Formats: sequence, C-alpha cells, structure tokens
Amino acid sequence: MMNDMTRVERTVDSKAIKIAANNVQVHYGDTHAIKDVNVEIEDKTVTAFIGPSGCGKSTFLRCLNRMNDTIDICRVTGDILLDGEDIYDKRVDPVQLRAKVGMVFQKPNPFPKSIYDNVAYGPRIHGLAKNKAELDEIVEKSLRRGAIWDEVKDRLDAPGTGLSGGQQQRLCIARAVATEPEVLLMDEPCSALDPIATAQVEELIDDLRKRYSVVIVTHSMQQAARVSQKTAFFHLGNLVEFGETGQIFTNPEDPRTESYITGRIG
Amino acid sequence: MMNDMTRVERTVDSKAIKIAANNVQVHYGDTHAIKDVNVEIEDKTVTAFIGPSGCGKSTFLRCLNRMNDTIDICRVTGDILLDGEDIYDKRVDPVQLRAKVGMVFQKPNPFPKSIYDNVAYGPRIHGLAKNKAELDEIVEKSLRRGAIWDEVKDRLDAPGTGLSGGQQQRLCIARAVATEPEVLLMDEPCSALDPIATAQVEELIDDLRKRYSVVIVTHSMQQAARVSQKTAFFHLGNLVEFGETGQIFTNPEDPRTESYITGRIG
Amino acid sequence: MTDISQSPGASSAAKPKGSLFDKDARTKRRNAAEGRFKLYGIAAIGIGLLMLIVLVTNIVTAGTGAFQQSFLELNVELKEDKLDKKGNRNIEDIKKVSTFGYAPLIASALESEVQKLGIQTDLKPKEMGKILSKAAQAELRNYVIANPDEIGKTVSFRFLVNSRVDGYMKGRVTRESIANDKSISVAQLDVVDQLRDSGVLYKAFNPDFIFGSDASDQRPEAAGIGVSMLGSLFMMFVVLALALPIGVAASIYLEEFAPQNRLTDIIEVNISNLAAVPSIVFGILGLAVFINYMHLPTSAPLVGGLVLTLMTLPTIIISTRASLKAVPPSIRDAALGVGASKMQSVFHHVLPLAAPGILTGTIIGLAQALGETAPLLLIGMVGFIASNPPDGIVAGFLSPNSAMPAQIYEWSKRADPAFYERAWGGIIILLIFLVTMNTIAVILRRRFERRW
Amino acid sequence: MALSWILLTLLALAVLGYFAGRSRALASAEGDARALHSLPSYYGYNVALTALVPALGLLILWLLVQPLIVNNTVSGMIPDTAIAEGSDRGLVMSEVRRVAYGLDGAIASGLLSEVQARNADADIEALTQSLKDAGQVLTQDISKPILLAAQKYRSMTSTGSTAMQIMVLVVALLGAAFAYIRTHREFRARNVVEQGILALLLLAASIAILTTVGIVLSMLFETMNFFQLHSWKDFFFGSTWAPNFRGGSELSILPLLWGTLYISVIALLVAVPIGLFAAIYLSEYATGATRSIAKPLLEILAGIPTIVYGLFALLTVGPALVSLFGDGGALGLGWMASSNAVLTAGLVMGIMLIPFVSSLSDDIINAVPQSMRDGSLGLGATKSETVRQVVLPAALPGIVGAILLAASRAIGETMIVVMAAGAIAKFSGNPFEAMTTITTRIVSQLTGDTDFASPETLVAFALGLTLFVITLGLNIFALYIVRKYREQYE
Amino acid sequence: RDQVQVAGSSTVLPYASIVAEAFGENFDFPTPVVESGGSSAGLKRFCEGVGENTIDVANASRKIREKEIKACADAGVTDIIEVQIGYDGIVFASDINGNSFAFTPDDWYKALSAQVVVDGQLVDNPYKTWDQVNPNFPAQPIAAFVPGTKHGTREVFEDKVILAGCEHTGDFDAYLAAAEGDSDKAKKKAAEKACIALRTDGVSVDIDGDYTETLARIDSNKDGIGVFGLAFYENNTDKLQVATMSDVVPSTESIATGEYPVSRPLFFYVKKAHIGVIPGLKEFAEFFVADEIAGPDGPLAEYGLVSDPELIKVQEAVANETVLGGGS
Ligand SMILES: Nc1ncnc2c1ncn2[C@@H]1O[C@H](COP(=O)(O)OP(=O)(O)OP(=O)(O)O)[C@@H](O)[C@H]1O
Ligand SMILES: Nc1ncnc2c1ncn2[C@@H]1O[C@H](COP(=O)(O)OP(=O)(O)OP(=O)(O)O)[C@@H](O)[C@H]1O
Ligand SMILES: [Mg+2]
Ligand SMILES: [Mg+2]
Ligand SMILES: O=P([O-])([O-])[O-]
Repeated sequence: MMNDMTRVERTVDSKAIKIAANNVQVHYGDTHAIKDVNVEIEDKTVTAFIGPSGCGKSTFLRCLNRMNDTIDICRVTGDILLDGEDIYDKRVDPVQLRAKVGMVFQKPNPFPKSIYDNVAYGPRIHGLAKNKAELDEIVEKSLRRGAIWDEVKDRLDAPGTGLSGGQQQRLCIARAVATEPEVLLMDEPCSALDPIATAQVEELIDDLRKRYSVVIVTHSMQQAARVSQKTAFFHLGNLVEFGETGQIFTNPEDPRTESYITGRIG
Repeated sequence: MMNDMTRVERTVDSKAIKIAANNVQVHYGDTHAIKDVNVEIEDKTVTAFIGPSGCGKSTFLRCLNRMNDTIDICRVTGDILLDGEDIYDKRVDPVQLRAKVGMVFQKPNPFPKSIYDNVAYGPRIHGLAKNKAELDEIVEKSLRRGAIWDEVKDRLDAPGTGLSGGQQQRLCIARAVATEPEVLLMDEPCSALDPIATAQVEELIDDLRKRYSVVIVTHSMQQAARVSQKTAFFHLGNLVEFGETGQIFTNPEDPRTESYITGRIG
Repeated sequence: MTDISQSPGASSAAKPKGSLFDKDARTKRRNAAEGRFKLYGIAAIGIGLLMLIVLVTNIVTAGTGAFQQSFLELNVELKEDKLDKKGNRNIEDIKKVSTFGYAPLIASALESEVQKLGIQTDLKPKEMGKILSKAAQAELRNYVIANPDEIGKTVSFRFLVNSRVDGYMKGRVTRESIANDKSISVAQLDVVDQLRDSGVLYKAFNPDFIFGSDASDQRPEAAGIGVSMLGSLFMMFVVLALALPIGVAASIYLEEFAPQNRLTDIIEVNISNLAAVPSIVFGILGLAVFINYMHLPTSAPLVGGLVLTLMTLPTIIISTRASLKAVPPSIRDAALGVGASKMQSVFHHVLPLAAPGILTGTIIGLAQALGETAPLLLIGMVGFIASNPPDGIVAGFLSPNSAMPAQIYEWSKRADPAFYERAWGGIIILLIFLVTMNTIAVILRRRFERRW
Repeated sequence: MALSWILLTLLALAVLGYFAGRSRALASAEGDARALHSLPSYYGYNVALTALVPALGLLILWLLVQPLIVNNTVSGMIPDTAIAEGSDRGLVMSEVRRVAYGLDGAIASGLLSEVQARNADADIEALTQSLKDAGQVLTQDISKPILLAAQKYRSMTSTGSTAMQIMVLVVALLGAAFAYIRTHREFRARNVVEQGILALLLLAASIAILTTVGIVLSMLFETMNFFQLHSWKDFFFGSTWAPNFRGGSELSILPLLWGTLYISVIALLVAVPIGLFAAIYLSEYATGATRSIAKPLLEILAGIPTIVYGLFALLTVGPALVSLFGDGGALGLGWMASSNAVLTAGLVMGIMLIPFVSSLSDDIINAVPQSMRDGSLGLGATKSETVRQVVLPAALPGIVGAILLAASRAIGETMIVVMAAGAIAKFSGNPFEAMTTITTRIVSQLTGDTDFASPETLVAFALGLTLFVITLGLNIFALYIVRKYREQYE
Repeated sequence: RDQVQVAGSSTVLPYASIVAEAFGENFDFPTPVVESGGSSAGLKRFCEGVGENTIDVANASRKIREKEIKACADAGVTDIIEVQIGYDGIVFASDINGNSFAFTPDDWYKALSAQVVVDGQLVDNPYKTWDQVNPNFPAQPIAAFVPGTKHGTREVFEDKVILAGCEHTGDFDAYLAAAEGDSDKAKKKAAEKACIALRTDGVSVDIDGDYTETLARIDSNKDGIGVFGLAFYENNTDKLQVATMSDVVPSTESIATGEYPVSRPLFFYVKKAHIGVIPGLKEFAEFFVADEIAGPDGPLAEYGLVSDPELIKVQEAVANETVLGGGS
C-alpha cells in the first residue's frame, strides 16, 4: 500500500492553475480577517500555508470550499476560481464543490458514529462503491492511507469519538481521502501526531500530489519545507509572500517572512 | 512580564516527589489502555510524556487529576499519590484535587463565553480575586502568560469560541494558569501554535517550573528536550522508559525508546 | 474572601499546601453548595415521583372497582305470548316488542328463581326486577331477535345487576346509606343477600368495561370505555402520523434552512405563541375549518385527530428546534466537509442526534393530546356518542366516536356515584394506554441518546 | 373503491418509476454509479416524486372540485316545486344523494340491474320497494324529480370518477415519463429531489403559520361583533368581571389577566425549579439506570388527565393548605378561608408541568458536549458550578423553550383552575384567595347557557384574541432573552 | 349521514342519552349522537344552517332567545320545533351528617347578597354564620356553592331565590333608593342588579363545573351548602340531605304541581327542514316525548326529570311539527 518513496521531488515546472483567488476579503462581523488576498494554487502541487496563529490561514482555507458559508457572521468578497469557474457564483452548488474540494478540519471532528461509518459516509453519499465489499475495500484503503488502519482494524464498530486525539485526527484524514477529492484542504493535519504518524501522513500527501492538489496549513516550518512545493505566508490577514517553497525558506523577499521563519515575529 | 530567559537549566538534583503512580491500570470497557504504569513526578520539574499516538498519554494524564472520572466506561486501578496522599481515596474531593492539579486539554475547549469570562472563570470559583480590579489583573496576567494578550486585548468581550484554533489553545492555557495550580497537566499545549507562540508557551512552562510541577504531553521530541527535565516514554499503554530527559534522548535504555526517538516505530 | 484568596504570584510565598484529605473552609463551603445542589436535584425528583405515586395510588384505589361487576344468572322463559303473539316468527313483528316489553319476562324469571331458591320476600316481581340492570332487557331483546327460534324455550342468561346492587356487593352502598334512596330498598337488598349466598349473584371480572361502549346515565353498570378507546386510538394515529412528520419538517426548515431574517423571527415567535393558545380555541378553529368549511363529519376521530395535531404541533416544533439547536456545529461542518449536502447533513447526522429531544416532545405532545377534552367539546366528540364500535378502518376515522378523556369527563359529571368509579377506572386505562405509547418512544429515545 | 385502487396504482407507478429512473441513470453511466452526478437512488426518487406529486395534487383537487360541479349541475335540475316549504335545495340534494347511493347499493346487492337503475321512466313505487328491500335508508318516497336528479347524479359522478382516474393516471405517467427522459448522468437529480424536499419542509412550516392565521381569523369576526355590543373601554380598562344574564354585564379582562398571571407564575415557581433541578440531576448526576427509569416516570405526570389534578387539588391539596394556613390551622394564621385559592391551583398545576421542564431540559443539557464539562471540571470547578455556569448557559435556548412550553400550558389550563382556584374574578394579591383565569372564562362563556349572540358569549373570542396578543408579547420577550444570552458552543 | 345528531345542554344530556339509548335499542335506526357542550354552543351550531353537516336537534336548559331565533333565520333555519320535555328541579342540599335547614329565599338573599340592609343602611354583607342570618339556624359558617355565571341555573337561582328574597325582605326599596338611572325603569333594573350581585369574599363560591364538583366541595368542606339538580340529589341521597324551600320538600311531584318554587323548564329544538331527510329524526322526537319515556312513570322521571304535566300537548305539537312563532 504505502510506497517507500519519501524523498520529495521539487519539480518547479509550471502547472495548471487549480484554484485562483483574486482580491479575497473576509470579514467576521467587524473583524477583517483576510485582507485582499491573491493566490494561485496549482494542480498536482502541495501548497503550504504558514503564518502565526490567528493570521487567517484557516479562514482562507475555509473560503476555498465555501465552508465559511456555515458561519453566519462571515462575509467573503472577491473571486475564487476553481478550474476557472467562480465558486461563489450563484449557479455553483456548494455541495458539488465540496465533493471536489475536500477538507480536514483543524479540530478533529469525527461523527458520533462507528469508525467504519465515519469513513464510509463520504463514499456512500457519493455512490463511490457498488457494493458492500467495495465499500469495505475503500474504508480499509482510506484508513490505511490515514495511517490508522492497524490501530482500529479490530474495532471498526467502536465509536469514532472514543479514539485518542491523534487517532481522531487520522480518522478525519482517512474520512477526507475516502471521497477522492480533487483538491484536499488540510488544516494542521499532523498537529496531534507523533513523528512516525506524521511521516506517514506526509507520505500520503506526497502520494496524493501525483493526481490531486493539496493545500496544507502547518506551523512546522520543517513540515512545510518537507512536503510542499509552494508556500504562502500569511500575516495579520495579509498574504505577505507566496512562492516556491525552497525560495521562501531560503530567500524570502519580505522582511516579515524572514522574521517569521527565523522565529522573530509571532 | 515575560522574562527573556530561554535557556533551560538541567538541574538534576533530586527533588521532592509530587506525584507518584503505582501500578496504574486503565481500562476503557474492554480496551486495556494503560498497563501497570509506575512513575514519579517530581516537584518543580517539567516532565514530558512522549510516545506514539494512541499509546495512552492522554489517558494517563487524565488519571492524574481524575478527569477520567467523567468517562463512564473508564476504570482506573492502582494508586496515585499526590504529596503522598492517594488521590483515589474516598475522602479525596476531586474538586480540590483538580484545583491543585490543573489541566490543558488536547482539544482546545473554550467555554462558549467571552474571552474574559473564560479566564476569569477559575479565579471566580476559587475566590482568588477580592474585587473586579484584582480579577482584571489576574485575567490580563494570565492572558499574557498564555501569550495571547496582544491578540485579544481589544476584544475581551468576544466569545472564546470565535477564536482561531491556536488562539483557542492559548486561551485554554491562560485559563488553566489563571487558577495557579500546583501541578499543571498540559496535553499537547502547542500543537496548534506557531514557533513563536510555542516559544512563549515554553517560556511560561519554564517559569511555572520555578514554583510548580508541570507535566506536558508532546509529539515534538525537540520540545520535550527543550522544556523537560524528565521524560516518560509510553508505548502501547506501557511506560517503557522514564528518566532524565537528557539521558532518554541521548542514551535510551529500551530499544523501543530508541526506535521511537530515531523515528522508526510509530 | 478567605484565607486562600490571595493575589496570585503577588508574593513568592507558595500557596499553603493543605492535605487533600482536609478540606479548607472554602472547599467545604463549595462542597456544601454542591451537596445542596445535588440534594435539590434528588428532592426535585423525589417530589415529582412522590406526587406521581400519590396520584397513581389515588387513581388505582378509586378505579380498580370498575373492572369488576356483579352478575346474576337467570333462566328466562321466552314466552311466546309476550314476544310473538301471532306465533309466526315474523321478525318484524318480534321487533315490535320494545325493550319495555321484556321487563316482565325478566321479572318473572327472577321471581321463579327466588321461589326455587326458597327465598322469602314480600316484594312484587316488578320491584324485584329492579335488582337487575336495565341493560338486561336490551340484551334479552337482542338475543331474541337474533334467535327467533328460541322463543318459547327457557334460556339461561348472565345479566348485569343494577348499579346500586353492584355498589352493595362492593361495599359502596350500605343499608344505612340507602335510607332516602328511591331506587333501591332494604327489602331488595335482603333478596340480594340471599341470591348472593346461593351463588347466583356474584362479582366477576367485567371485560365489557374495557371493551364495551358507553351506556346512558341510568345504566352505569353497563358502561364501558372500549369504543372511546378506539376513538382515541384512531385520533392518536392521526396525530402521530401528521404531527410528528410535520412538526419535525417544520422545525428542520426553520432551524436549518430558513434564511435568518425578520420573517423567520415572526414565524418562530408565532409558533411558540401557538403553544400558549388555549386548547379550546383549537376546537373553535377545527369547527370553523374542518367541519364548517371542509365539511368533514362531526364527532369524527379524523377531525379530532386533525385538531389535536394542530394543538400538538407547537410542542413538537419547540422541542425539536431546541434539540436541533443543541447539536454542535462541528458535526454539521464535518458532514459538509466530505461533500454532503445540507439536506444530507441534516438527515444523516443532525436529526439522529436531535432525536431524543424530538421524541421527548412527541411523548409530551401526545400525552397532552391523549388527555385533552376541551377542543373535542366543540367538534362534537363529547357527550353520549357511538354505542357501537366502528366496523372498519375507514369508519373508525369517520364515524362518530368519543375519546377516552371525553368519556372520562362525561362519566365524572354524571349523577350516579357508580360512574365515579368508572371514571377512575377509565383513567387507569388511559394511563395504561399512555404508558404503552410512551414506552415505545422511550425505548426509541434511549437508542438515540449519546454524548459527544 | 376507486380511490384506493387509484392510490395503489399511483404507488405502484412510483415504485416502478423509482427503479426505472435508477436503472436508466445507471445505464447512462454505463453501470458506473461514480460517473453519475448524484446517487442512483436520487434519480429513482426524482422519477417517483415527479410521477406521484402532481398526480396526487390533481387527485385531491379533483376530489374537491368534482362534487361541487356535480352538485351545482344536479341541483340546477331540481325544479323549485320539488323543494318543500321550509326546506332548502341543500337538503333536497342530500336526499338525491341518498337515493343515488341507494341505487348503487341496490345494484351491489343484485336487486336492481344497472339498466333498471338508469331507467328514467321506472315505476317509482317499485323502485322504492326494491331499494327498501335492499336495506337502503330512505326517508320518504322518491319523487320523480329526485329520481331524475339522482340518476343524473350517478351518471355524472361515475363519468367524473372515470375521467379522474384517467387524468390522474395520465398525469402520473407524463410526470414519470418527463422525469425518466430527463434522467441522464449529468442530470442534477439530488438537487432536484432536495428542492422538492425543501418545498415539503416549507409547506410543513407554513402549516403552523396557517394555523395562526386560522386562529386569528376564526376569532376576529366574533371579536368585532363583541366590540360592537360591548364597550372596548370596559373590556380593556374596566375593573370588574361580572357576566349577567340580564345583560349590562361588566366584562373586563384585567381581573382575569391578573388571575392568569398570578396562577401561572405560581405554577412556574413550582415547576421550573423542580423541573430544572430534576433535569440537572438526571443528566449530570444520576446513573444511566436511574435516569432511564425516573425520566419516563416523571413524564407520566404530563399525561395524567387534568381532571385528576383538579380533583387532587380539590380533595387533597386544598384542604391540606387550609389546615395549614386556614382558620385554626396548624400555623394558626387564619389566612385561608376556603380550599379554593390561587395557591392551590398554582401548586397542583406546577406538579403537572414538572415534566415539561424536566424532560426537555434534560435532553438539551445532555446534548451539551462533554468537553465543556471537562473544561470546567479541569479547572477545579465542582459539578454544580460547572452546571450552573457552563452547561446551563450553553443549554439556555432549549431551557427557555421548555419553560415557555410550560408557561403556555399553564396559561391554557382550565380544569385545574376551575376546580382549585374557583370561578370568581378579582384583583387581589393574596395567594390564599380564589381567582380565575382567562382561559377558564373562555371555556365557560363558550359552553354556558348565555345567548350565543350576546356579549356574554362573544366575550370569549375577545378574550382569546387578547390572550393571543399578550402571549405573543411574552414570546417576543423570550426570543430577545435567548438571542441576548445564547452561548453557542462549537 | 344516517344518525340523528343532537347537541347542546349538559343538563338535558342525561335525559337525551337515556332516550337515545332506548331509541337505538328499539328502532332500526342507528343510535343518535348526543353531544354536550352547553345550551349556547348547541343552539349556535343548530343555527348555523340547514343541511347534513349541521345538527338536527339542540338541547337547551332554557328557552331559545329572540336574538337566536333571528340569527337562526338569517342562516336559513326558519322552522324550529320547540319541545319542552319537563322541568329540572333545583334543590339546596348539604352534607348528610350536618345540620338540617329549612330555607326561605330571604335567608339566601341575606346570606349571599353583596350588600344587605342593616339598621336601614346598605352595608357590605357582614354575615358569617347562618344564625346571624336567621336565628332559627345553627351557628354554622356560611359556605355556599352556587352555580357559576355560565349556568342557566344561576339565572333561576338569582331570580327565584335571591331576587325574591330581596323583594320579600323589603331591602329592594333601599336598593331602589340608592340606584342611579335616568328613568324609573333603569333604576329598577339597576336595583335588581344590585340585589342579585353576590358577595365575592369567598363565602359564596361559584361553581363552573358540574354538580359532581359541588358535591366534592361539600365533601371537603362539611359546612358547605350547595345548589343541585333534583336528579343529581336523588342519586346521591347517601351523601346529601336536602333542605326545604319555603317549607316545601322538593320532589318530582311538588315541582310538577308548582308548589316548590325553584325549577326551570328543559327543551329541545328540532329543525323541521331535517324531518324526512335525516332518517329517524321525527321518530326520535316523538319517542322522546312518548308516555313510556317522558311520562311520570317513564325512565326519565325515574331518573329525576319532572315530567311536563301537559305532555299530551307537547306530543301533539311534535306530531304536527308545530314550529315556533305559529307557521305550520
Ligand atoms: N473514551 C474512550 N473510549 C474508548 N477508548 C478510548 C477512549 N479514549 C481513548 N481510548 C483509547 O485508549 C487508547 C489510549 O488513548 P489516549 O487518548 O490516551 O492516547 P494518546 O496517547 O493521548 O494518543 P494521542 O497522541 O493520539 O492523543 C487509544 O487506543 C484510544 O483509542
Ligand atoms: N468564527 C469566528 N468569529 C469571529 N472571529 C473569528 C472567527 N474565526 C476566526 N476568527 C478570527 O479571525 C482571525 C483569523 O482566524 P483563523 O482561524 O483563520 O486563524 P488561523 O490562521 O487559522 O490561526 P491558527 O493557526 O491559530 O488556527 C483570528 O483573529 C480569529 O480570532
Ligand atoms: Mg486555524
Ligand atoms: Mg492524546
Ligand atoms: O349545559 P347547560 O347549558 O345545561 O348548562
């Protein structure tokens, strides 16, 4: 299942733009959380969002699949194009959008159902499995990709809420990949994971990159450097810098980026 | 407020035992989550619990202030002594225990109240403030110690649930230190924090250590090495190794510890 | 405040390290508060349960009598000269003999029984006949009309006795208490005593109380609650089939889909307000809409069910909305995040989590609907209705019927104290009905309950 | 039964449509459900619903309209001469219907042939006889015009119902076909079905609104009549409630309103603390077993008929209170003259309302995530502090809802008030005095002996409407409170 | 619709249900449905119009009022057959083990009126015990359970007992003197109204429920004296003792002869337009007033109805379908 490839190719050849955000502004009531952000997320690429806590990473991530729709006081302006189509267009069905753009939330939120049902839910509603056997297979595969199969294979019927913090996080990852989204948004997917599990998830991300596009929020500069090809640095709601990961970490243009990377602003 | 001392003294002189756990076993229904753990947590010391996800760190941590009491299916056996007194003794009031042994949970769980009330909650119930001014002072001081004061000082009346993930985490830390517990149990307190915030929290921990004892669960070996004097390594519910942090990281006795530290088992 | 309240970190002095075993003053106080709080809880439940016990004991002691009735076994000669004067067994002619015409037959049957048993009495047969229920005549007439061939023969019957005699058998009526009573005399009681001693008059379980229909004020002994129980059953069926889905659907719309604006606020306030509308007003509405406007039949359980549905809806909506609100948003987010539609997230995740509250609302709403009389008053379901059980499902919904609470209410108003016992007996059955209904809901509710 | 037959057919069609739509969708995606826009079952539901809903709508419409048309046509046929003095066309029409049903019945029992039944020149006496033989209920002898009308009625009805069956089936088939043809892998079946469901949800929500409209309308006209007969000043600002058979009654709502509020407040003072504490105990302290027994038991309190509570108040609670507070009572206070008192009613009503507060609140409290409690307990809070300061605020909307429900029930209760608080309206602050409420007055004025067109009866409607407005105000206030203090957890 | 539909007075309900039951047993027609809900509500539905979806018969414990006849006519209900079935005796009864009373209207007026004349002055009723009202009575606290203002019985009680007492004691003049009004008539009306205003200090308790409630109240307060229907009293002689009124013992006989003063007539109203349309309607009406039912030896009288001395006339009227206000 897992291949042993851990090295990351830093292919810098220009790829198709998967998501393009233009002049995105987000307000929570009076709080201006995202200020005029422009960013282009490429296909088959891992993009990392980094930045100090509270700078708007999650907010921006949630804009990309319109999860912000569920927050009453949240207002989003500007355009976000997925494959060239405005996702905030009236004709767009957010459901379909979210099926394409999957999400792993910052706080693990398993359903109060069995582990199996947690993972099987997405495939079920999207009709990804012809029959029970196929569904079983998807569930197993996803749990394996989420690096949690071994821990839960004997208790697939146990509730997902009875897992440890890190297990819940991996369950949520497994749940998200089970629906095979084209873009996967991961909000600090490894925050509760030990190094080994982290490595396995990073491997997964790298694997996903072959076919899809992944956006990952992380606080670990090392992780960003390990898994991503592109990095965006947010600060106080602004997108300060966006570029090749290598370049951002070795040679940032903006002084704020540099300060952050070297650990001077937070 | 924050002192600039970031260096950690690895004082190895033997200290008073604050918490002693003898033959602790924990079961969740049929799951045997903690297997015969013996550990001694010293006063004025930072003890780190490390180990792969799902190995029982949180479970054990929650035993130390009887938070497991709230889980119906959880059974704890063995003795845990705080200052030589069995905390599972019938005469012990878990409330008083928890006032002494504070906790920061793995998943940030701010109350659906204002930021101010979140922090003021503990001091209020313990009657730590004589008047409003004193309470204001405690809140400010705690938020500062939680390294979140600057971000929230203008919106102390905003709900704590409307904060970003990392802000919530820091809020919970601030909330926990506001009651000045003698022992502070922190379950991955920096998982959602950027390096700067992490450093500030680590500084706090180091500061706390002067008077109290701190137990911290972390997945970051670096963090454990930075802040702790003692380290316990858990694996599959067993306490595999416990000792001086320096020794554990440089010269582990158990092969499993070594594999984990070098990133071979997860 | 107390010795422990000190400004933290103010001095280097650490907090006094008290033992875990001895509690400081503040902890003691807080623990006392905790203890009191818990005690209040226990007391609250205790009060509730105590009241329940008191009420139920009251009900049971007052009502168990209704399940027993006194009967008299008699051999009645179906005299041809009285029943079929022409002797040609023409059913039309036989029907001409009214129930009043059967009274002498019964009286003389009783007389011969009395003679046979050697009981001494000065009573005339007619007076003696009054020991028996008036329902006996109707029973006899129905038998004869159903079996005209039996005319001329002597048939054995088990007749109900009059409510006073029954009261005497049950100890409610005594020789002293009938001093001023016109409907029974001591002489009659003497006969009753001897009939009882010879075993032809006895108390027995009375299934007709549970399955039978109402009887007029003169025959408390013959009244049963069965038919009105069917009425209630059909009404509850309507209420459950309509109020639950409509209430849940309306709540889902309002809580999950309705845009947040003035209009929704108005709707929300309106619905809570409906709960405060006195139930009789729903009767006014039902009369105006279902009967006068839609021309549905009066006294029909269908209409009663519809009215009670309207009355129950607010209860179900309020509780459903409250429980929908209580489901944490993170669950919804999780579902939306894997590409579920809002509808799917609601039906697959939110609704099951809200189910306990919905079921509670349903239990309370149905309990209320099951016990309600006032609105039924206006749509014609209170009174003396339906002497026969409906003969089919459709008839069950459409033909005139009463309901258990209405029947109980009627009985409780009647003059003969024998009805008092029946009213309480009816309440027992109503409660059994209710408890059965609740049990199903409670079992369902327990399956859905979980914490997260 | 044509109706059940047609319903069954529709149902069968819907089921068929479901499978057809489903398999067509699958076929259009070459058997691979993944290529479809929506789950295959949504395509099925789409076909089934498109077949079913318009057809059912038409059916209902037809059933409502056809009798109107038939009645109009047929009643037009009846000459005025056939309508007896004092009777009216409507009554003759019911006779016509009865004859028509009689003919149907006679045919069914084989005593008449279809031809005979249709024969306009049939011998009326013979026909009457055969109807009677067939056991049909006839009230009088059939007259010629009635027979003709009945025959027309029969033929129109049968044509109508045949047409209806055909039309309904056609609509159903058309709907099914339309949806079937549209079924294609690209077709947004889920969206369409969900739109449909949303419409149904909206419909359900609007029933509640319609009820309100209906209630207001059904009381408005009579209320206006009332105000034509009685001065509004007296009603709103008078101080006495004294209906009188001779007219000239004083009918002021104020003393009733006072009684209503007084009794409800006492009832809530009993029910809310007890209910809330019970709920808290059940959800926070009690073991699962205790909870699963005590909660349903308490719920029985809500189902005990109010007449029992009334008698309980009258025979047990009232006398007990008198023996405490009455003349020569245990407390020697002499405050309470008779067992009829606001306090008696309030206490007993409060008991009845306990489960309204306890059960609903218990569910809501139980729904507050455990992590909230953990957060508080972890800070060294006691359980009660946790409950009071964290759990209850988070559960506030639900608890307010439960209390509102209890208050509503208190305001709407009659039997207990009548038996326990008496029927005299007055202003008094003394809880040991008898008073009465708006709702009981509504019931008694409506069911009483006063002339139904007199202000004494019509006042019931004015009371009802005013109460409606007052409770509306209370509800707006409650909504405001909830909005203001609601604490939304994550 | 096959069955006769009856609605209205709860006082008439027992009689109507006895008749309906017997009717159902002896005829091939289905048992009529007899709803209760009050005279007023019954007449209201009666007057809603003519047709199958309206009721056929309204029971009433009072005569139909002019306004109602008019409302009926407006809705097309013109031909109404009025049938008086007998009288409802109204008796005063107290706990069987308590003191016995022999009342006059004066006693009741003095005991219950809101104001009485004491030493020539109209004052708030000061009497607390019966012996203060009438020295012949024992010193028992006054506690009266009188029908609430919804009940027609209340009107009879006010007219035939309180007002009669008020006039008889001569207090009426004091009221008249105190009354305000433009004309003599208005003054008289105001005085009458003041006479019959009952005290509200808890001594007189309005009973809105039924006689069972009154009985229950006497059960819980043994000093209480209640107003009952004769039929109710006769069924509960084990708990109640009846008081005489002006020295007449209430009984079906004394009421029928008019000796006992407090009673009211009971009626039912039939929609003529429904006769011949609703199966069994006329038969039911005739059966109701037949001798074997409503006669002095019939079941209704046995139950407590004071049978109408002029029953023959009533039977004729029903047979001829004589409608209100002449007509045929
Ligand atoms: N409430 C519960 N019910 C049942 N099993 C549980 C529960 N909580 C934890 N467990 C199980 O107990 C074991 C230890 O869990 P614990 O939460 O202590 O792990 P952990 O070391 O904190 O892991 P992580 O680093 O992922 O948070 C795991 O296998 C977990 O699935
Ligand atoms: N629901 C909300 N209501 C109001 N303000 C919010 C809400 N969610 C986030 N914010 C504010 O918006 C800003 C950006 O928050 P966001 O969650 O995007 O930060 P983040 O970059 O994800 O931080 P972290 O790394 O801590 O998760 C913060 O100041 C936060 O307080
Ligand atoms: Mg975030
Ligand atoms: Mg953990
Ligand atoms: O029900 P009543 O009209 O006779 O009071």
